[in-house]
Amino acid sequence: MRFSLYEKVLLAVFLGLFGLFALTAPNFLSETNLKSMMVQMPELGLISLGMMVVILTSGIDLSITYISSLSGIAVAWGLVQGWPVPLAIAAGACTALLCGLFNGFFIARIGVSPIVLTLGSMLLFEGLALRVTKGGSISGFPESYYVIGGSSVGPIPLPMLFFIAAAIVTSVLLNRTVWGRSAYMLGSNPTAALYSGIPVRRVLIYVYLFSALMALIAAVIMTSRYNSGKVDYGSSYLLLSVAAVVLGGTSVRGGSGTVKGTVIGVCIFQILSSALNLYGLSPHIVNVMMGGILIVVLVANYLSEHIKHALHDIGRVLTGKASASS
Amino acid sequence: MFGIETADEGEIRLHGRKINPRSTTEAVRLGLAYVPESRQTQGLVLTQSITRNLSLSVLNRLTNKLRLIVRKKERQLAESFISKLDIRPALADMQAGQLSGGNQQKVVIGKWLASSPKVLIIDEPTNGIDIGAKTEIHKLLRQLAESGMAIIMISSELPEILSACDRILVMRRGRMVGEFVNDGVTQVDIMNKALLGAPVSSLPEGGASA
Amino acid sequence: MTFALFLAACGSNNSAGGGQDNPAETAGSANTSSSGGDSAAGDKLTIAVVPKLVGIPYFNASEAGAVKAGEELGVNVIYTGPTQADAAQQVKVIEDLISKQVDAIAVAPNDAAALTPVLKKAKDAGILVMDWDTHADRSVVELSVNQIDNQMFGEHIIDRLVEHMGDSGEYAIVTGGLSASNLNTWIDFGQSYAKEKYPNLKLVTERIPSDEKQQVAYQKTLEILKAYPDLKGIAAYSTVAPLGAAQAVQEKGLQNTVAVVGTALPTDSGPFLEDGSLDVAVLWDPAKLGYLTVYLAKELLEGRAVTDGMDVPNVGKITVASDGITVVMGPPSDFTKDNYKDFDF
Amino acid sequence: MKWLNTKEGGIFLILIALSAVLAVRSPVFLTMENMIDMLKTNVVLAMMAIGMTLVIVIGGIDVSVGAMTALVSVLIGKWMVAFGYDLSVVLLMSVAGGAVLGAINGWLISKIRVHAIVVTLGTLSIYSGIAMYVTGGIWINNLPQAFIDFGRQNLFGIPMSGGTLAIPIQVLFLVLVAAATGYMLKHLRIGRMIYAVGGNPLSAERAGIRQDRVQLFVYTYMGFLSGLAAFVHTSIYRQVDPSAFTGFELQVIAAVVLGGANILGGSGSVTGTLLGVALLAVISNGLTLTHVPSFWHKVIIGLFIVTAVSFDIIQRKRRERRLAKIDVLQ
Repeated sequence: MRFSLYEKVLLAVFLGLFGLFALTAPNFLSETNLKSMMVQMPELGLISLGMMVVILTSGIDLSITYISSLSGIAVAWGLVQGWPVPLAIAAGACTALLCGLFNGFFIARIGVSPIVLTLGSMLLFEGLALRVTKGGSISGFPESYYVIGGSSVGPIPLPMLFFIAAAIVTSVLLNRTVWGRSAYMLGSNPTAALYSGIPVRRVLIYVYLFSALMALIAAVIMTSRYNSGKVDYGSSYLLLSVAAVVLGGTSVRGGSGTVKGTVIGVCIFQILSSALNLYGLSPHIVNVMMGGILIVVLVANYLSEHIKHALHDIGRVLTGKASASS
Repeated sequence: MFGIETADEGEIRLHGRKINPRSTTEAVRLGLAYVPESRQTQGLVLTQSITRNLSLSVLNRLTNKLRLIVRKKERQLAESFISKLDIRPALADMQAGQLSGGNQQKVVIGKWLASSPKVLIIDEPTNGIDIGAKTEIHKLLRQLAESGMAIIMISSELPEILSACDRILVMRRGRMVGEFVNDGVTQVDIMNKALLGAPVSSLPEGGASA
Repeated sequence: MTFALFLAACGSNNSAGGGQDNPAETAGSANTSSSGGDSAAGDKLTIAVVPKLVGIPYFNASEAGAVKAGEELGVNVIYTGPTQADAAQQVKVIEDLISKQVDAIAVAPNDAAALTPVLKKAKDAGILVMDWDTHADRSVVELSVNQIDNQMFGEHIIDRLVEHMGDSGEYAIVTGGLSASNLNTWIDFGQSYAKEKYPNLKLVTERIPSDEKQQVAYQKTLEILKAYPDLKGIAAYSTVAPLGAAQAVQEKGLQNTVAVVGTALPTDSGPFLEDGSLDVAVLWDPAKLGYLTVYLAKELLEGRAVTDGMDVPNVGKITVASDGITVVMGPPSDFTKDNYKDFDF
Repeated sequence: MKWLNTKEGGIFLILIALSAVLAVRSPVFLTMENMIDMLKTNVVLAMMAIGMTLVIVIGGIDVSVGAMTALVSVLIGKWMVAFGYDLSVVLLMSVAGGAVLGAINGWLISKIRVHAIVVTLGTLSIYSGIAMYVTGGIWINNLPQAFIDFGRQNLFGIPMSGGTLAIPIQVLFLVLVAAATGYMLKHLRIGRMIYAVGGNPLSAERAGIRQDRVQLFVYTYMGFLSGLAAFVHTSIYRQVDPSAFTGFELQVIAAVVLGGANILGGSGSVTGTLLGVALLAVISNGLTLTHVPSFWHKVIIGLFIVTAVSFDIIQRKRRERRLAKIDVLQ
């Protein structure tokens, strides 16, 4: 578990905030609050994992939350038809993968730029979800479905286990498989990757399928916890997931980013939103502080890198070593 | 030839077998390799380490049964090519972008030697490289040729072509306009063909077969 | 690094002071009329009132009523909710309220089914659970405070519309968000009522969304007026849609040919009521509803029953249905050109 | 008509084709009244899209435009309620307020070298959070009557069969902004620098163009236009709703992209963007006029964006391939 300098800084910020909130926010360390934080975090966490994989290929997936709501509605529809739970989830999976394929096809094969394409597919998926449910919600699930979102194994809620498992799998896929390494390399320089024989199109299509899969898992958790499927579930996670991924150190220009960093980023936003609610702050101030911490960490990161370079140069001058050619 | 663009017409034969690579992945599988003209944008991923650049073309061969990349194998591969090609500084984890021009080109060549290709296409092998590194690369290409690898060098530096190549083909506006066996050929002969030569009706039967 | 140290520094010096005036508490913030909600320390009851979302006129008005009740009845009132009408966010707010161990939670659910699990959790934690403004699942709430009876309200709007456009001809419906469950309930009740009572009233197209934005309602109404030239009436639901619709009718000078009826606050709809572009604004006093919700929560927490015909100070007589749970504040009030000035919300 | 086969020409043709279809399906569509209504309801979107064009041309993006407009409209709303209305004062305050907010974006992006989407993501929640907190979400609706009358003025009437048809004054603002920005992009030095930085930042830097200065200017100008848009919007709707612009930024970006601007920077124009805005307006207006049920609207607009953008890329690729072909010596 090696942590880069940036991840250490982020961990310090997380622990600092956790300590502060533990001392000052009422009932922050209470069992119910810790449990509810662990129940709330997975949805944002899973969507952030999917978003991170897309961003590290220097793309972005604006449609991820509506893939989540559309596939959630497919699961809900399946359940209401009386299908067994696994079959309903399979229906959701097909929907999610179809959406992922749709994004992947236009971005990888046709070459449309991701932010523009997913802007269009976001509207398309939201429209389809609205068309199917006419804005209403699909409910009336069997009791057993609630187990996925509601139950827990010992102190850890089940959704949290899903999230931890997904984080581990994503980390292994990214760092140890050919697909993962190709995603990083084509994120930094797609031409060089293509010229090295990397099947760039296939890798990219898998990236958008992966992001759709994460959206599906989040959808299953949400429909189970909320006992219904509706178009606007999770719609508020879009910008928050991009912020968490970037806070976690993933560069929007592609080529870098770790699961560890993203998970810490998600944790920071989670404890921040929970604690600020416990303080009883107005939800608008919560938004201001969330935006604030993102900017402050970015500036701090810039300053620390700036200082690091400065120290580096001063060090070089003092030791009289001629700096390398570059 | 390398599958970046699909061929419109004409025929490519490797070991007598007709091939028409439709993607770079297929070309690499067929044993082709391509050191592109611009190291910085096409050849290397500058922000990634030397190791990750060297292993880029052969990732599939570095995986274990579970199809997971074995870090030790990758490190060994990188270290072997760093020493074999004398890439300096010999720091496997240094970013490729921080190397000098000559060493960067060695990394790109190393990347392709790792895939033990049958045919190495190399475009402007030594442009923008210091004279020391230039001779090293020519020596390296000469060794590879002698070891049986077919090398197609594309260059506009006539002295380089005359010193390195056995056969010289001259092209003008997409047509072959001249062919020489490199014993006693002068730059003037090549330039004449290049400027005035009429398209050669057909190549001798041997063609580009290696 | 700097950020964390700064926060830790300012956090530590204050915790010595017993955590009453924690740093992040903003003075005089409208929605928490007291400092920290940990009921263990203070003896006052803590009642949380959760709207569907904060930031639209209707729920701002109900906030004023709830906070006023808190001051007058001597209870801590926490009025907080998500910034978007998103059930997921609302569940999160309620979960945090449970951790704060409030005494009562009154919620206007964005979606009844979605809130059931978390409300059950609140009930198991011994918190009094009530719904207000919109129905939650019957199994989890001990009291349901409604401003009006949904069916009666849906029918009431159609009656007002027919009063101004006659009982035949084409009309359209402009709503807030397509996924707003209480708006859909009123529209559906209104539709089934209109089918029997006014058979030759013709709805020209499906309900048109305005995403709670006046400019969208304005733009859509302009389009409907042109798409259906002999339209005679518009029923607009949500406190935003009627203003946009009325503005369109006003600018086209169609006050006398197209009747507009909708749920809007008197202060906002004043200018449109004045020149007849908005014929009737039908609503209730959200401040009274906020006040009533807090008042009834306090009654239940202190063990007193809620009875039919009970007279609640500055709200009036309320009716309680036979199931002992559904409370109705009273008939909706119609705001027209003549009486909208008497209201201040 | 060489212009017709440029990118903007292509979009113009699509616009004409679409309008023709709609005109057939609904006679009301091509009436002058409908055109002016569409113009009036899209003035704000058009102004902000023009600002966004510059941002996209230099290869950046700004998702905080909606929040900036909301915060400025709250600012001028509160000011007018407190100190009354004076055209020059309120107008100046709108554009100055917007410019400051934009400059903050610009400074952060250019100084700490962070990608624009991240910085503006942060300022989006900061600005909209402040706008909502300051007003507590409560609408400001007792604006001075003088301001409301200003908003109701019409430029000049066009004698029409059914009485004179009035062009709303807000359209004047759009015309001025479009003309000024178009002129700046085409003829002023800053315009050429914007295209240079967008097209190839490296060579622009080598040519001595201070990239951070240009970025600062572009984001400040975006803020300036958002402030102006706040003024114009409030003058139309005569009330300030602090949450009126949530989600507005995606519409603005869609309009600029539909106008043919390249999201990666380097190309895009004011005329193209205006055509993009017109396309969006015609589609959503036409969908209602031709009685398409509202559930289908988002699906159709989404599909339209996807096809328009893919068509643009396929065309661009075909053009590149044609250029790359060597004319083989015969």
